[in-house]
Amino acid sequence: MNEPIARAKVPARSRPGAWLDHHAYSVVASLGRLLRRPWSTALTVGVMAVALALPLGLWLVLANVERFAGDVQASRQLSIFLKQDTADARAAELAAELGRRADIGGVEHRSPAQGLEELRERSGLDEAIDMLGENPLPHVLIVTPAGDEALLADSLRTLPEAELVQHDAGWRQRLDGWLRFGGRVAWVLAALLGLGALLVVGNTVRLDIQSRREELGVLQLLGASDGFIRRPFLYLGAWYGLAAGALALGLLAVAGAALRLPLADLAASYGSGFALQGFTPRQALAVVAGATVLGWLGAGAVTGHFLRQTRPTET
Amino acid sequence: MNEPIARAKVPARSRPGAWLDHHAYSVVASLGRLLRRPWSTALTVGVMAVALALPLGLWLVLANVERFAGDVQASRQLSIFLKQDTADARAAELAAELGRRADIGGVEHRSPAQGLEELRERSGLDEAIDMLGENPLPHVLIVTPAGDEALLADSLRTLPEAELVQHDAGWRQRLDGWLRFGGRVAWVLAALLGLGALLVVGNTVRLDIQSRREELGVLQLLGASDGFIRRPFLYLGAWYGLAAGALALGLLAVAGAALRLPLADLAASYGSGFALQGFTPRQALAVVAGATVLGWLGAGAVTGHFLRQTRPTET
Amino acid sequence: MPPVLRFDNVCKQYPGGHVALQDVSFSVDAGEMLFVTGHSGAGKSTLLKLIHLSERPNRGAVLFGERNLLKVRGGRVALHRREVGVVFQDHRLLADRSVHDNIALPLVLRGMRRGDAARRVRSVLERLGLGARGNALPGELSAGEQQRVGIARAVVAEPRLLVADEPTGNLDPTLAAEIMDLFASLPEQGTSVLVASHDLGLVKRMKKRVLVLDHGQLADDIAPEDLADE
Amino acid sequence: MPPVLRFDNVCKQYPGGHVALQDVSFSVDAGEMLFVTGHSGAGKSTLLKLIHLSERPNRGAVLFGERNLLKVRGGRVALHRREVGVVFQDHRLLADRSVHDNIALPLVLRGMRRGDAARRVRSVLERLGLGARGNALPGELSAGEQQRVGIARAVVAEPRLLVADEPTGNLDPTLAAEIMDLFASLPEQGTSVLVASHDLGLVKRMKKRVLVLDHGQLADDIAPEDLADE
Ligand SMILES: Nc1ncnc2c1ncn2[C@@H]1O[C@H](COP(=O)(O)OP(=O)(O)OP(=O)(O)O)[C@@H](O)[C@H]1O
Ligand SMILES: Nc1ncnc2c1ncn2[C@@H]1O[C@H](COP(=O)(O)OP(=O)(O)OP(=O)(O)O)[C@@H](O)[C@H]1O
Ligand SMILES: [Mg+2]
Ligand SMILES: [Mg+2]
Repeated sequence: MNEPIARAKVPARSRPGAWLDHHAYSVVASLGRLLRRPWSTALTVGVMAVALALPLGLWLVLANVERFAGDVQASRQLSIFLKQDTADARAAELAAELGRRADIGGVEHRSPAQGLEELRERSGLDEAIDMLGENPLPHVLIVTPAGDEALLADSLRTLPEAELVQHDAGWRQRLDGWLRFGGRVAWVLAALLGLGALLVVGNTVRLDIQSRREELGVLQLLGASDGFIRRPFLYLGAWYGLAAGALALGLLAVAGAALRLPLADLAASYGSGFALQGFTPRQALAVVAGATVLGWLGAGAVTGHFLRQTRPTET
Repeated sequence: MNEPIARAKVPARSRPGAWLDHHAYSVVASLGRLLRRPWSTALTVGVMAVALALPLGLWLVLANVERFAGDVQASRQLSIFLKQDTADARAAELAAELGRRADIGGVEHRSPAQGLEELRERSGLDEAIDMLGENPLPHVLIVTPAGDEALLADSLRTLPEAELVQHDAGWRQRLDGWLRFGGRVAWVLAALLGLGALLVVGNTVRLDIQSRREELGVLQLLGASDGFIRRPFLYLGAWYGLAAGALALGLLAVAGAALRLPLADLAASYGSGFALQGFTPRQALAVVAGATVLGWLGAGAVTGHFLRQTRPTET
Repeated sequence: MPPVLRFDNVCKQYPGGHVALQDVSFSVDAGEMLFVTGHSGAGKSTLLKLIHLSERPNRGAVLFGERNLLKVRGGRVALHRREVGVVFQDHRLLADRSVHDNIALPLVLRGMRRGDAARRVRSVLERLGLGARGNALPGELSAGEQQRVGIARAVVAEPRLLVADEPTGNLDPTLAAEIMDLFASLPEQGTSVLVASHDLGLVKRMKKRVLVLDHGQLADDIAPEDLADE
Repeated sequence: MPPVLRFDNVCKQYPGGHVALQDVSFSVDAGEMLFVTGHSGAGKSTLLKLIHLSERPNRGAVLFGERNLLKVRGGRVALHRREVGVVFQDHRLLADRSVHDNIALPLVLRGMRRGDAARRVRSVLERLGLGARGNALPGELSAGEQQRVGIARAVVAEPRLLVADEPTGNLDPTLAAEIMDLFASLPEQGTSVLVASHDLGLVKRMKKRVLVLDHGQLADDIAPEDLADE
């Protein structure tokens, strides 16, 4: 019991490599801590993932709706109703002429017979229309603009054969109403959900720290720097965030799969081949990275708060 | 230092009143514990409230949509197209006759002129219709059924003046598509959110207990029964639930206020006086009571788990 | 009168494989006070833990009166613990309750009325020289004061048996002697007392029966009258 | 050589209003070992807490070498604490790290390589009779073993000053004497030692300078040569 203790000299300050060592150690140790309590880790990650999945899912839905609306917008067309007395041949000729113009993307010619067919479908008055003696409808040219819509409309109105050039204003107003409403709902939900995600991350790390208060106090008493104490929690938060981000993507993928079928049905009833689009690999990576950073920042904020609180000697 | 300690005799077992005493004490003590840490309590309650508000909000939205759809459904009507040769007077007479039938709620007579006007609006082909030489449309009687719709339609088809009795099938199919889609979305979200609410409640109480592990261990060593140990946590969970339920109602009220205006605009564009409906007082009470019970049950489950875990002597 | 406590060939091996007690047998009569001594790690605390059911023996039997502690399970563990007062080596006070509430706990657990409990707690506090500290939190006390709170909590409910693990480790010699006098007065009220202690001076001065543990084995069982000879 | 530690009219009053130290002045020379004694609640732990900055004085100054501890704030608190080894009265071990890792902590905090640290920790463990328990968790040790782990952690990094609060409260007399011998050997390596203890027998046997606290006041400052007279 009387050999001397001393062997290697203890340095007064950390050598530079020690800092890196402790980072590496913290990465592994914090992961180990998570894996040693798999159930409680799963619970925490689950809560965070749900909180993340909801605003992300909302974002996806909005992006898809916008894309869908964009499709519809892009295919919005001008209808030229030709004068009643325009001959079938002249109508076809005019369609071909217009098709060659630079400011026109495409022209579809709908004869009175086709127009009646369409009216029948849109109004649902099939048999009533059958009772019409003769077809009262004019030729219609449906023009897809290549450039500015309003300018084109003005120029088309000068055609001698044109009786009327028309936009579908009522339809547009209604879609805008829905989009405005959807946008408002989205904002309210995003506010709630953003708040939720923030609260969950903060609360989880806070309670985690609270249950290790004593341990942190001992480290402080032994002369651990704030950085040393904070480090394992930062990595803990980052691991939580990483796992939660990945799980959130998984949840969204499952949700997407569940929605794919009814959405395809719905789109088909509009004659559209629209399909739900998920995240690109780059976006998915950004989500996971963002969640990791979020976990890191949340842990940092809460640990900082703890460190400030437990310096009773700073009066 | 040498007076005897004993005064009142210590009973071997609890007297009956002690049980009630401890309940009362637990109610007050758990509330005190919450109020002593207002920030962390606010955080926890906030997380729980958001988790509760989301499924509840979804439920409200669905209830409103269903109510709206119900309105539309109820006003779904049958159109009788009269034969082209029916005189104006006979059409009006028939409308009056039908109006007196028990299985008919009301009859609206739309003359060919009115029909053309409506067609103009619905199809957006205003000026094209102006070009029709004469009005080709028949008289239409729009019948609101009082009883079974299909039976009535069959009986109306036997009228000698009826050319055609019609339901609006395409329109219905489209609404059904939307409702099916909405229902699917709602289920996916409800599953996610229900999971979230459950995880939050469980996790919060779990971490709360974890940070008091030592205290509970001491109580066990002193001979506290499981009930005694569990009680303050049950009330703690109940208080959390109560506060979270109330806060969730508040959040929904705020969200409702934010949505009221754009929704009224939208409804107006459909010519409807539809207004968002929140919870009735009875429903609100049920929500708060449910949240309280949820908090109580969550706390009970987690405390039970802890109690099972910390009986190392049961080998 | 049957013994209050009996150990019958008790063995205790911890999960790690460490054997803490080996074939320990002894019995304690009602109203008896005795000491357990032994080097650090000899198994004193382990022996006491078997009595209040923090640990279970691997072999042998522990009897508390007529009760075989092997058969005390589930909810009856709590009932058993209420009959044994324990002074823990590491105090084990509830950090967020006042000194008064800590000491009142065993009485509350037994369902005593608050008023009665408060009166009794105050009398114990006075007796341990803590009269002025009833409203303090344990963290605001010195270590010796905390130890006395732990002692107060163990004796306040007049248990059938008091087991005290190193109850004077943080007390100065004067206070330690006073605490021992308090313990020595308990058998008059019908409480048997078992004290684990290293403080050989104190143990000898008390002139009570002494059990000596050595690496988990009962090395000696010294009667009070033989104590002077050691 | 300037004193390692100097107290100048130090007063400490706790927030509750309790005055724990009153006008305490003394100084400790480099390489000196001395004891602080006094009744329970006399202020011994408070005095030690002022040295490693767990508490701040209300009046007066504490000087560590040239350093005025009043002016050590923020991040420099941690640096100061690394120069003072502390044995806490309640051990303060990290429950979820092994004995070995607990003892290695001060070395890790100073950035020592793991291999060097491990070798040094093993040597200290041997010296304290804990060679076989390096991989155990603190909860698997007896109280005396835990106390020795706390001592090992305080001495492992060869601090300029060692403050030990009741380091033998859970140790049997033989072990206590060995620990005191260990402490007495530290000044040779340049570590000054300040030990708070109630164990008057032990204190007297060591023949070192003794500070006696009484209700927060420095009642006596006894030189080793005067100790026999007491
Ligand atoms: N939970 C445990 N797991 C493994 N070993 C243990 C455990 N508790 C105690 N031990 C070991 O059992 C032996 C006896 O421990 P015990 O606490 O009974 O000793 P003690 O006589 O009370 O010592 P001290 O005087 O230091 O308190 C010790 O060597 C200790 O390391
Ligand atoms: N945080 C605190 N708040 C209020 N009073 C305190 C606090 N810490 C200690 N005290 C009081 O200060 C006095 C001195 O305490 P201290 O811990 O210094 O005593 P001690 O000499 O170490 O006693 P012991 O030998 O019992 O450990 C005690 O009366 C104690 O009640
Ligand atoms: Mg022990
Ligand atoms: Mg002290």
